[in-house]
Amino acid sequence: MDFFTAIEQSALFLIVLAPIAGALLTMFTSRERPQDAWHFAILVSAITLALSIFIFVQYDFRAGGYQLTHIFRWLGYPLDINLSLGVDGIAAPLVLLNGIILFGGVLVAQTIKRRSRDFFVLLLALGGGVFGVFVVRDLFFLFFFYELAVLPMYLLIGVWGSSTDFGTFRRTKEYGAMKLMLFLVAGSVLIWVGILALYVQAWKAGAPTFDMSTLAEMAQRGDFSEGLQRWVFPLFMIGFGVLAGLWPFHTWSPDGHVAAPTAVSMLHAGVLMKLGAYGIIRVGMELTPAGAEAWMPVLIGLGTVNVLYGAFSAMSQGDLKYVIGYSSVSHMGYVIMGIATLHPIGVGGAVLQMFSHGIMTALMFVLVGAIYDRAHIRDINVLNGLVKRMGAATFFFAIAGLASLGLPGLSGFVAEFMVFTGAFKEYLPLAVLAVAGAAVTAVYILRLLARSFFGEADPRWAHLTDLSPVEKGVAGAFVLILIAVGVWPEPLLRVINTGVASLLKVF
Amino acid sequence: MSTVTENLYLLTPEFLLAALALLVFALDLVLPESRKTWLAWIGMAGLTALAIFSVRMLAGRTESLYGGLLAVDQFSLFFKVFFMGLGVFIILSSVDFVKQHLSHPGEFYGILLFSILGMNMMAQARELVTAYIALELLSFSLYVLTAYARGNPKSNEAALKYIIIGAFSTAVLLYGISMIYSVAGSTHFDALAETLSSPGQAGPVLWVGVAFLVAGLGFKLAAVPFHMWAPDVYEGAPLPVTAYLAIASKAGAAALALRLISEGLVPAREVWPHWQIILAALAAASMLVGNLVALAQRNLKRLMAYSSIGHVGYLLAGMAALNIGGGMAANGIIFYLVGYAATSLVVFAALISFFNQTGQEEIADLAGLADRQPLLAAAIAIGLFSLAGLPIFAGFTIKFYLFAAVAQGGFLWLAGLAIFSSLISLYYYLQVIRQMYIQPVPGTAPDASGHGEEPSHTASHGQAVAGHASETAAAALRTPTGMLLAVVVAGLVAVLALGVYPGPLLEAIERASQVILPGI
Amino acid sequence: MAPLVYFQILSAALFVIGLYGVLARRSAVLVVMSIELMLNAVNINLIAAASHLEGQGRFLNFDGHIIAIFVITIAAAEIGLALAIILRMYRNRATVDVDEINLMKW
Amino acid sequence: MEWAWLIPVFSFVAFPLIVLFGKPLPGKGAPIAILAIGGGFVLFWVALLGYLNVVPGVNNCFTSSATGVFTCDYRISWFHAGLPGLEDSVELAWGMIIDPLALVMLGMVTFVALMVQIYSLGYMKGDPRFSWYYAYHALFAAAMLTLALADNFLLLYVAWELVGVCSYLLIGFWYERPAARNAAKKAFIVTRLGDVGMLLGILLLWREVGSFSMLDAFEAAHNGVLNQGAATAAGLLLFLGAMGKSAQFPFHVWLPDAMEGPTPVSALIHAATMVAAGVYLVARAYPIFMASGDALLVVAVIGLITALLASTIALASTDLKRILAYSTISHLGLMMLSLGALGYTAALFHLMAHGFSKALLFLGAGSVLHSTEEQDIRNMGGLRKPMPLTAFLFSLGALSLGGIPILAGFWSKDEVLSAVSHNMNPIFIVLALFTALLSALYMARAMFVVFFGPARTHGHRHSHPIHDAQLSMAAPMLLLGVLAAGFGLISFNWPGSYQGIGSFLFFKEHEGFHITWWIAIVSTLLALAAFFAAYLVYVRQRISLEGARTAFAPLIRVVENKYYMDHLYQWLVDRVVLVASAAIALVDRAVVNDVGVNGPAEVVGRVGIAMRRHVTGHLYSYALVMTLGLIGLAIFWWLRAG
Repeated sequence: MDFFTAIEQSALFLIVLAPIAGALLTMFTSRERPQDAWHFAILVSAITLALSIFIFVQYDFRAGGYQLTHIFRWLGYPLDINLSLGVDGIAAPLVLLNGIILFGGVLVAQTIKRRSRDFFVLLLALGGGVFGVFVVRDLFFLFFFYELAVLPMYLLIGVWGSSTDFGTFRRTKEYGAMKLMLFLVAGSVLIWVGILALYVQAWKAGAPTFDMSTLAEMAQRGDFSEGLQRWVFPLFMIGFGVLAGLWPFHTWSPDGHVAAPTAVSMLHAGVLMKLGAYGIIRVGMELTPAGAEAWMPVLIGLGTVNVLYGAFSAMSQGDLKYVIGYSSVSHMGYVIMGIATLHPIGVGGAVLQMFSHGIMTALMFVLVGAIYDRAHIRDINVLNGLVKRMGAATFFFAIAGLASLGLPGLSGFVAEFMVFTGAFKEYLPLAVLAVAGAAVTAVYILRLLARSFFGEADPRWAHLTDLSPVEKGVAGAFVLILIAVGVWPEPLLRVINTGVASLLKVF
Repeated sequence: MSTVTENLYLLTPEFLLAALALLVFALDLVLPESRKTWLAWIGMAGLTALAIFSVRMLAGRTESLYGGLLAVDQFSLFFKVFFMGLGVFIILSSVDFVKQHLSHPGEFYGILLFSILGMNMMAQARELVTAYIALELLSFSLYVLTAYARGNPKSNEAALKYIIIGAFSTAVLLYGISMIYSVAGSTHFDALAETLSSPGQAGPVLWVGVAFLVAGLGFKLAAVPFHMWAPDVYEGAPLPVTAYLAIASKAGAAALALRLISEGLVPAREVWPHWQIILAALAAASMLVGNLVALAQRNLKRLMAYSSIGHVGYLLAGMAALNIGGGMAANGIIFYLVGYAATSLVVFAALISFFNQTGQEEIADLAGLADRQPLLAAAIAIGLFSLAGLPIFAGFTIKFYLFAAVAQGGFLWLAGLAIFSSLISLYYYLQVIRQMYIQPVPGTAPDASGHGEEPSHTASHGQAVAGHASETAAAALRTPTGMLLAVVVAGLVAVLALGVYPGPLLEAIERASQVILPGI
Repeated sequence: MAPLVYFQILSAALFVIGLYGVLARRSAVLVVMSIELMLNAVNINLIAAASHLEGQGRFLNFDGHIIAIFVITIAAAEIGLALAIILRMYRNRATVDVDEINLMKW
Repeated sequence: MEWAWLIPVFSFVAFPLIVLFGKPLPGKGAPIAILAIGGGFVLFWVALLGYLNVVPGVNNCFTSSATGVFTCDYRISWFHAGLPGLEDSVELAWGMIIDPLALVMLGMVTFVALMVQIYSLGYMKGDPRFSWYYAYHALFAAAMLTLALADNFLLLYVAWELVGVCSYLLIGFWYERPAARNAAKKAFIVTRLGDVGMLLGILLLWREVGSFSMLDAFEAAHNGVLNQGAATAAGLLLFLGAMGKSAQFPFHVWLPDAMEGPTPVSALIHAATMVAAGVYLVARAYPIFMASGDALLVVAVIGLITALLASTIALASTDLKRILAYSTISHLGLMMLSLGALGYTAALFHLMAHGFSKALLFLGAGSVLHSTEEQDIRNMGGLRKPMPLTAFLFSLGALSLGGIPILAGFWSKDEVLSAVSHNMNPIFIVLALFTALLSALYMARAMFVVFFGPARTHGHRHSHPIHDAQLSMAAPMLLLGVLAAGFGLISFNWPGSYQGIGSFLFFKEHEGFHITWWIAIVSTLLALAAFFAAYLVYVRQRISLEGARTAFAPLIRVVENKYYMDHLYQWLVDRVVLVASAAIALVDRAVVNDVGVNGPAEVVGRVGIAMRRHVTGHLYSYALVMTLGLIGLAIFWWLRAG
């Protein structure tokens, strides 16, 4: 077995192992030289990035199905839990997304000076958890990694975050971190119950297992009665929906962003929220298809609320991070809508939107973080004329903003277009509302650009320096991805289409 | 070999353990004050040797002694090793504490060893009176240990409350036993099961008897509504004793309850569903009360007490889910005990180290610990995350297993409630973690250089600086001493190992639970 | 021979009296004595049951009697220990009133 | 001809090149843009010749039954939505249609863009963001050309949005000025409102037809697969997009404000090309409108309202560029009216004639602005003397649009009016003629006040002398002037094979040149009268308007306030949208978060605090609770077993 096949066979395992092992090893870097931890984390995340690219490229979209599969026996009967790995056309792009964002996040975390070692330990652990969710095929491990991805958030926000006084109310980092954590774990309570319900059902059907492929087969065979699915699916829908920012369970997200440091916000909005949507697809739709079918009208309704509510909320926010936070809520609404269409184009659009929004919002947070680092302020009514001092930041932010409002040629458009298309076929009135929501997005993005970036240069911001080379590099790379996907989405879409097609076979 | 000698032979580990305890007592008389630590080492070495010896001697054997009074089987072997192992670590973590805060160290270790003997007997008792005597051996030791900080009024009060409520519950337990005896004519577990399922004999007297029995065990486990002694005792007892109470005595009671329920109640198929409801109700009450009241705590030990009441709720949920051929719940309970023990050990060892250096035990005292002593803070944080049931720690795996078993046993709602109360528990665990990681070191709090909590804001816009506590020499703490460090590290390794690779342990557990509830 | 239930009623009465004592008495010593009453109720129950079982021919090995003796012994030890602790309490706090023994609560 | 896609690609490539490498290059990257669009212009001729010489059946060319036009269609796959082969999956293509309509647009866009870019060399000289300016121009040209070529609605929409963004960027080019920032924002958002409709229309067509390809949609509309209701809905939705881009009432409000951008931008984007995209869209989707019928009537009515409304405001405006902007709106309205009146060829002919003339006018105005740094015509006058060339060319454009015969505008307007008179209710032609009169009036007013009236220097804030346009600015103006004057020639049947524009650019069937004499005569008379009257008022100052001003004061106030449309929008934004948004944000914080999230947390915490009191610290209460527990167990058993 040559090196290449060896990598191929263990790529999925390695991509989960690498960040977690990296996190453990980071603990042993020198406390006196914080840069060491950063450099080491860069190395680790570069490896994961390489692996994620490898996995994505290696995925054969013609063959479809789950690939690069591998099973590590873990616990036998009666639990039958195994570390079963595999990616399909839906997971592969998300693995790539996480690889990119983790790498970018680590790079821009250079500004973390205090206890930087701990920071990277947690950040890498978070990354490992996210990879885990995307590549496992076992409910236990999916949940395991899901929680693992949530766990570090508390400390990452609590320790390295910032508290903000908004005059009429305060948002401390403790509050943000605690709320985020409790919300996400509350969501996982529901997921957990749902998982157990399925397991019990599998037990009754004579084959207790947590293996998702087997469970999916059982679902198709009709071992899970429709009544069961009808009450289990909402558990998944809301449980994972919390993480996806599903209205009205979204408030943790903007507050979390406001408190979180840059790299954490990037991962939070960039990939963590995608876990939720991914969970609805992977667990909800795959394992309880009948329940999904019954509940999708509700879900798409909530998704539409997300879109409009998020957009309108974003419009009157004064804090850059709140704007982006609510904008994420709004954009995740498109993802949710796309999923809920159960239409191949809509679901495909949702997956593409996850990728696109991940990059876009990460880019925005890089820039907001850079501004905050320099100006120590995020109030869009106070910031203005940044273009004079931070030309590059403005340029990148403008592109991210344009991507956010669905400008064609950037990735957001293709995704949103597909979501609209799917929704248009299935739920016409809601699709109309969602399309209108896209126009609202333009309002707040342009308002933000006009207020904070363009406009007279304020002497208060005369001391600001433009992006550092690292930040420029990260932002530039993200912009390139946005454009590349916008102009030629086929490489992603052909993979996504395969995955979505086999996902939707049962509907 | 005659039956008697055979029986005696099988009890060799217990005899040796008793001998070890006596040896410690004896040596205490002769050793000079400065060498008392030797006693701890002797105790630990003895326990280790005994554990190894028990495994070598008893592995694979299943014997019933004295007409079914005692069972020397895989179940009891597992628990024996578990208890003795725990004993080693408890002694290891108390050495420094004892040296600093307690007098009469020799007796401390001796009594500890006796209590382990009590637990060993509890694990192998198959008869009520034997169980009762073993229980009392454990309890007496704990009463004394609780009162060990003689000058401390809290310790004193804790011991008083403990022994009076303990004696009260003993009376209840015994009254129950007497009623069972009066109906069944026997106090064997299996006779109980037979009587329960024979319609002619089962009547109010028997039922009340069993109810009283359950109440007595409930006291030992600190299950709601028999839990109220626990917070006071945990708070008042010397810290290592609190740890011992939380970890070992709970495990001992659980082992007894597990065998009693499996052999005495579960086989009575007709009435077992009723008991399941009772146990489920107790479980639900324990989870909710324990976790909710823990939200309002300020003292670390008291917090751990309420938290442990919550954990007992989970265990009881597992017991409610026990069934013939449903060994999964038994596995889950044992697995939970082991994981919980490892996790608590980490937390308590770290707390002991903290207490040894500062004499503080309020949650607020932990402020800034991450800056003062990162290792301790990390250990406590990991322990608490694990207790809250987050991966990659033992807490996640054990909870997942146990709750899966509960759900599989037909109590999905109870599993749901347990998961929900885990969420509540996460809140107060996070409060502790918040103190350690987010709050500044007391005294270094907000100053102009942007350290500490966020500076006060005047502008309507947000501006903040991340909290930063300076590591002044005064605030910094030493790393734990070698012994505590060993406990912390060993505990962490166990927590991680159980979290990611529980397979081998689960195999051993399955062998143990096969004995009491055969077949899955 | 009197039916078992008479003894059981006696025993229950004794138990309840003891219980009342535990609940109502404020002196720790008296509480301990009340517990002793409860334990005696247990003993009555045991002995009565043993002889009742003997009457039914289900009597083996003096179980009830042996248990009663165990109970007496262990109860004695328990009381001893409890009194020692109460004594210590009295030395420390100069009181054995359980109303005043609540340093720790909530 | 299959290489026609290179026309936009040149400019697309130019964009990043200028952004990345423009600054250090000689000319700061401007030559790249100009070369790119120049190359496009050359290629346009290649494509035109190729189209004229191609034989049916080869090269993807055929005569479309839906439009009756000889059409070439080239496409390559862009992306697949849904797994190829599955039901409901759809393939999106990079595709181009080459037909007369596309070619006409290509020609006009490449030419005007080339002219404007050359003009800008002089106009924008010394601007700190000179490179960016050309980069945006290149991007705009690329997007606009793509828009003209697109063979499917999605690609059209892509280009549509991209031109919108370029417009946004160029309007806000001088973002230091708050007015420019706000105008840019307004332009983008208002047009985007229309785009929502357009996207919905596109999706509706997909839902009905199952394809995004225009040809498929047209085919469906033609053979009735697309029923009349759907066609009406789709047509109206598409028209919403067109209304936004072409500044049709009530979406016209952004265009006057867009004059905050550099004047060459106004000339190119907001006069000649982008704003014409709406007209182009309706023309492009004509089969769908035809299938509906009702939709066409809406187009006509909106067009008429817009034309009337805008021309009255133009008359009351005092800002030179805004007069031109309202004139643009008015003429776009006329084009829409023409399309609604089945005057397909007339509308497009007017589109071109207006494009050249209006570009000329704007460039002329730019020359004035550049030199005087003044936009208010009340502060101008007598500029004929210092800038004769500009005066001449501006007058040429004004006369052309005013409808003075033999200039381009006359012929095209005449065709429009003719179509209206033939196909519509008489009220339309009356109002259209009235619009023509107004159009001549405001053109005359602008021309006379600025160049011919008495010189007014008091408003002149600059020290350096007023000068005429420099070569790089004059040359493009001259070329446009030639077209403004002579473009009408292409409408005639010339001896030989050329049968007039109607034989090349038509819908369904050839249209020969025709002239409706009474309309030609009436409109000419009206135009002449208007110019004469304006001459009397503004140059000779024989007639004073004061009397009329006082008599019609309220009416004039309404017109000067642009019929309060801006106020209405402002009110909608301030009082409805922002209030709604603030309300939602507040609800999110106060209800969803503070009550819905913090509330339960608070309750749980309080329950904990309340519950902890049960551990009183008293021994007897511990025993009591245990006893109660025992009693509870006993009662349970009693109930259960009894």
